[in-house]
Amino acid sequence: MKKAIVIFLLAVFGFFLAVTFLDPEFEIDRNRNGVKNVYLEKTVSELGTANTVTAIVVNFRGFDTLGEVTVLFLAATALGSILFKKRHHIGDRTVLIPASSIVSAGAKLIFPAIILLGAYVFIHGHLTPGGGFQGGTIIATGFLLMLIAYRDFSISHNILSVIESFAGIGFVVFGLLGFMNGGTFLQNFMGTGVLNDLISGGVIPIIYILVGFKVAAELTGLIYTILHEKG
Amino acid sequence: MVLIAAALYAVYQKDLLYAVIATGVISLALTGLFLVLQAPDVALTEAAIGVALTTIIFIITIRNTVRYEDEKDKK
Amino acid sequence: MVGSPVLLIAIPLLAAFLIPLLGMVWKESVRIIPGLVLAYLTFLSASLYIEVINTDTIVEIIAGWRPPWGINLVFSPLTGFLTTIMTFMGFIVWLYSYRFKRNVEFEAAKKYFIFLMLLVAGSVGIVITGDIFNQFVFIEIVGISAYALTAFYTGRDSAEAAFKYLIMGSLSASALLIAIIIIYSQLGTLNMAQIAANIDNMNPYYRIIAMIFFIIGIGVEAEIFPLNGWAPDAYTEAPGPVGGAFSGIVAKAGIYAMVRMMFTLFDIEGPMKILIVIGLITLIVAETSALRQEKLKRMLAYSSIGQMGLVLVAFGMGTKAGVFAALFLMLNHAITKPMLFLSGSFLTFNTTEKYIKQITGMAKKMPVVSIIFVLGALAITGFPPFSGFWSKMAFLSAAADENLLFIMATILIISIFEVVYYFRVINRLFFFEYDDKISIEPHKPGFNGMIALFVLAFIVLMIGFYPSSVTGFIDLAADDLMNTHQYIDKVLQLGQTIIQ
Amino acid sequence: MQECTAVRSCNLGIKTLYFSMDTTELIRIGVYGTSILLILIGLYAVLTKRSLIKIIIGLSIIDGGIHLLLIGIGYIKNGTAPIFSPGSENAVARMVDPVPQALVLTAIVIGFGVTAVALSLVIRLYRHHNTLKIDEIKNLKW
Repeated sequence: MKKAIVIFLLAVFGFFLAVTFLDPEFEIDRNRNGVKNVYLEKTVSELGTANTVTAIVVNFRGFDTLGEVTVLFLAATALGSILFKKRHHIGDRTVLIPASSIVSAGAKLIFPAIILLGAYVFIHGHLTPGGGFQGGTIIATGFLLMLIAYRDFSISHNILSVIESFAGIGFVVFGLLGFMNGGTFLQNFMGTGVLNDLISGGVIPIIYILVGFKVAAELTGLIYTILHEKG
Repeated sequence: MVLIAAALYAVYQKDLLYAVIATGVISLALTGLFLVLQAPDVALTEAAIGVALTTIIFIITIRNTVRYEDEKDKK
Repeated sequence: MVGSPVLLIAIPLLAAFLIPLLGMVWKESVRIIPGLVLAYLTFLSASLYIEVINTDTIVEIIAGWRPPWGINLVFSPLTGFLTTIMTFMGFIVWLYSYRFKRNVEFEAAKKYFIFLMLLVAGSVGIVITGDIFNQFVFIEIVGISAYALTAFYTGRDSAEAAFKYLIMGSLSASALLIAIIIIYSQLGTLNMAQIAANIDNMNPYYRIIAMIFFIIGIGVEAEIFPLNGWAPDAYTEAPGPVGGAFSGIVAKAGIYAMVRMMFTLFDIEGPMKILIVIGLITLIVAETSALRQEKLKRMLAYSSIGQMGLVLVAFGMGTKAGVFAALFLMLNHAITKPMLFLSGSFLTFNTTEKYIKQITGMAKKMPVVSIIFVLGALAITGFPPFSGFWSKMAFLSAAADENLLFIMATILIISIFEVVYYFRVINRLFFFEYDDKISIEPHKPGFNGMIALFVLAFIVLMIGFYPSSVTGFIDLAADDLMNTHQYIDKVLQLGQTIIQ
Repeated sequence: MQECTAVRSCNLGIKTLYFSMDTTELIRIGVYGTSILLILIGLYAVLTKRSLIKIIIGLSIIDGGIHLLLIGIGYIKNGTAPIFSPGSENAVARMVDPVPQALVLTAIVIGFGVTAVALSLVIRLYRHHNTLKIDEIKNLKW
């Protein structure tokens, strides 16, 4: 009975969504005075960045990114707080079966490659697809692999939190530097350089690298916390 | 189509572990679709977060709790 | 120029990232720094507010891009008014909970203060931002801190309350995102002023759909009727001061977002009626539920929801007088309800259940706290000469101007309900003998907590006896909200004058 | 008679609509339809399932649907990725809209944070109640 009501409600809801999005008129003249054309034009001429998405994430809408990094920080902190126990002993990861030697040997081989790939992705974030988030998450998956493959592989929680603090502080400080040099928060106050050079785009690569470190540290810490949790 | 099938499977599967893996498959299919729709940045993020990390934390949670939706289904 | 609105966001975030580092070196710093930050924020927003009133609205641009393209922050008489209240209440809550878990658990205390600070920062962000996606991000910041604060105590049913809150919160965030998608796909912009300027070009059908999703999306924070199932549980299970923070800060931010959306973004006639209907339903359901509650905090939570409904009704009238009354109600509620939560939390300090009957006869043991509680109850039910009286008067006169007799009658009946359930508590508090069996061990309130309570009580009395000290500010804020065109012009003009 | 013509014209309308659809239109409807279905399936799971983990799976399915929707509105016919390379500085007109992509990046990370918090709450609930069934957990009712 309850399921029938739910299905009926969903049908109504879905009908409205479908009428909205599947309507052919939905697409008409939506590019008339959008902001995207300006973004696309200014990205090369004023920021010297090849990747428009990066430019938007870091510069045009950099404030969102700051908020988002804060969300991750909060999630990592909240996880620690929610799973907090009085007798806080670091349990070993008994929940996972020990990995076979193939996995552990393979992990050892792949781990540096994943870290390198992640670093490459976030250093070249302003030129090619990718950037801080992507690189950071790739690095976190690398650590995840090591955590699964080796039961005694451990990362110091203090080092992780130092890295994430410094990266976060760096982000805000760069924003405030922009505030002092250019008049607005997160202003791009350095020279933009030549398009497609590695060192170009002003503060964008720097901020994105900081974001990368922060995301990597936070995701690794998050997984580490939840992995050491015994039910 | 893969997406819808995987989503339905995820919802109807009683074994939570398979349901979680189906969620991972949804993410994987979304990654492919993002690439087709010319969004490489998003595809990279979705691949790392959706496929790897989310699946892993779900699996850890299931390991910590129960594996079946209905406790009676335990084999 | 004292500072800039952007510091209101940047400083708390900087401090939040800094606290884990400093906590390794000096443990007491995790308590002191949030206090300093919140005090600074209060000072900054108050001084900015005065400057805004004397000169003109500040529109802060970020990353050097003009408003339609970059994100902008708007610090106007309205947002400044709300920001000042919020940061001040944040400071009071910090003051009250300074000794929280002192010398017991360092990690827990550290996290508690980080969450509290970011809760305030996120709420301020919701209010001052001028961009809908940015608002979404801030709503998520507030949301995650609120879930974590709700689940803070490990012993009780807090995890359930938090889980319920989380499910509703993330469903509504999805709805908000769908609304943002519809708006962006139609107008190609995310900036509030530009959306407001172009909203007439949008197909009316999509406009209504987007508006419904917006209401669902924001309704959870604003505690409106079908979406407030989380609120009583969360208020009950969260640590005492946090209930005060939720009602004083988060609910205000939610109401602001809702009202900004209704008045500025979707400037059409129908929605105002919707606001009145939603508000009335919320009011009636919440106040009748409050009558039945056995637990003190739960009763306060339902009363808080009811007040939010009242505020929405006042906004829904759509006239200048209505908006004035609504803002006045918000101010009073923001001060009085945390006062009730904080003093009530002292009264029920040594119990885990927080039943009303457990505070029988406590007035003899804790006279000062009890008197402050009574003061709060009188103020919120609208007894002269306390602050609540003036706001209820403003509300009734606004309703009378519009000839909304039904609403007036409802409000008067609801007020009787309020009187009944608050007096039930007061009666137990004062006129019953202290009984060892039912009542609990009284707790000696801490020094900092008493200061916080005294400050709040002083403000309540001051507004009560000299309402003219605040009405001027509220008047300006109401003007600011009513004047949509001015808002659009100010933001977009900046876009034309500053050349990148 | 009247009714018949109405039906016929209606049929005609559908037919013209059908024939006027080219492949982009199909892609568009496919993408939107898939995402709407994903949202609905997720919502169904959230509303009816009794297992907490299933509810969270539903939430993440909804998230996926919304991300797809957001990318879908940015797509234009024969678009290219919004990345410039030397010699193609004039390709602006053919690029897909980068703004939704940036928004999706943000939304994905936020969604992951929320999922992690939700799962940790589940672990704690399990620790207290030793079950994940929603009926057996007191006062967690809709």
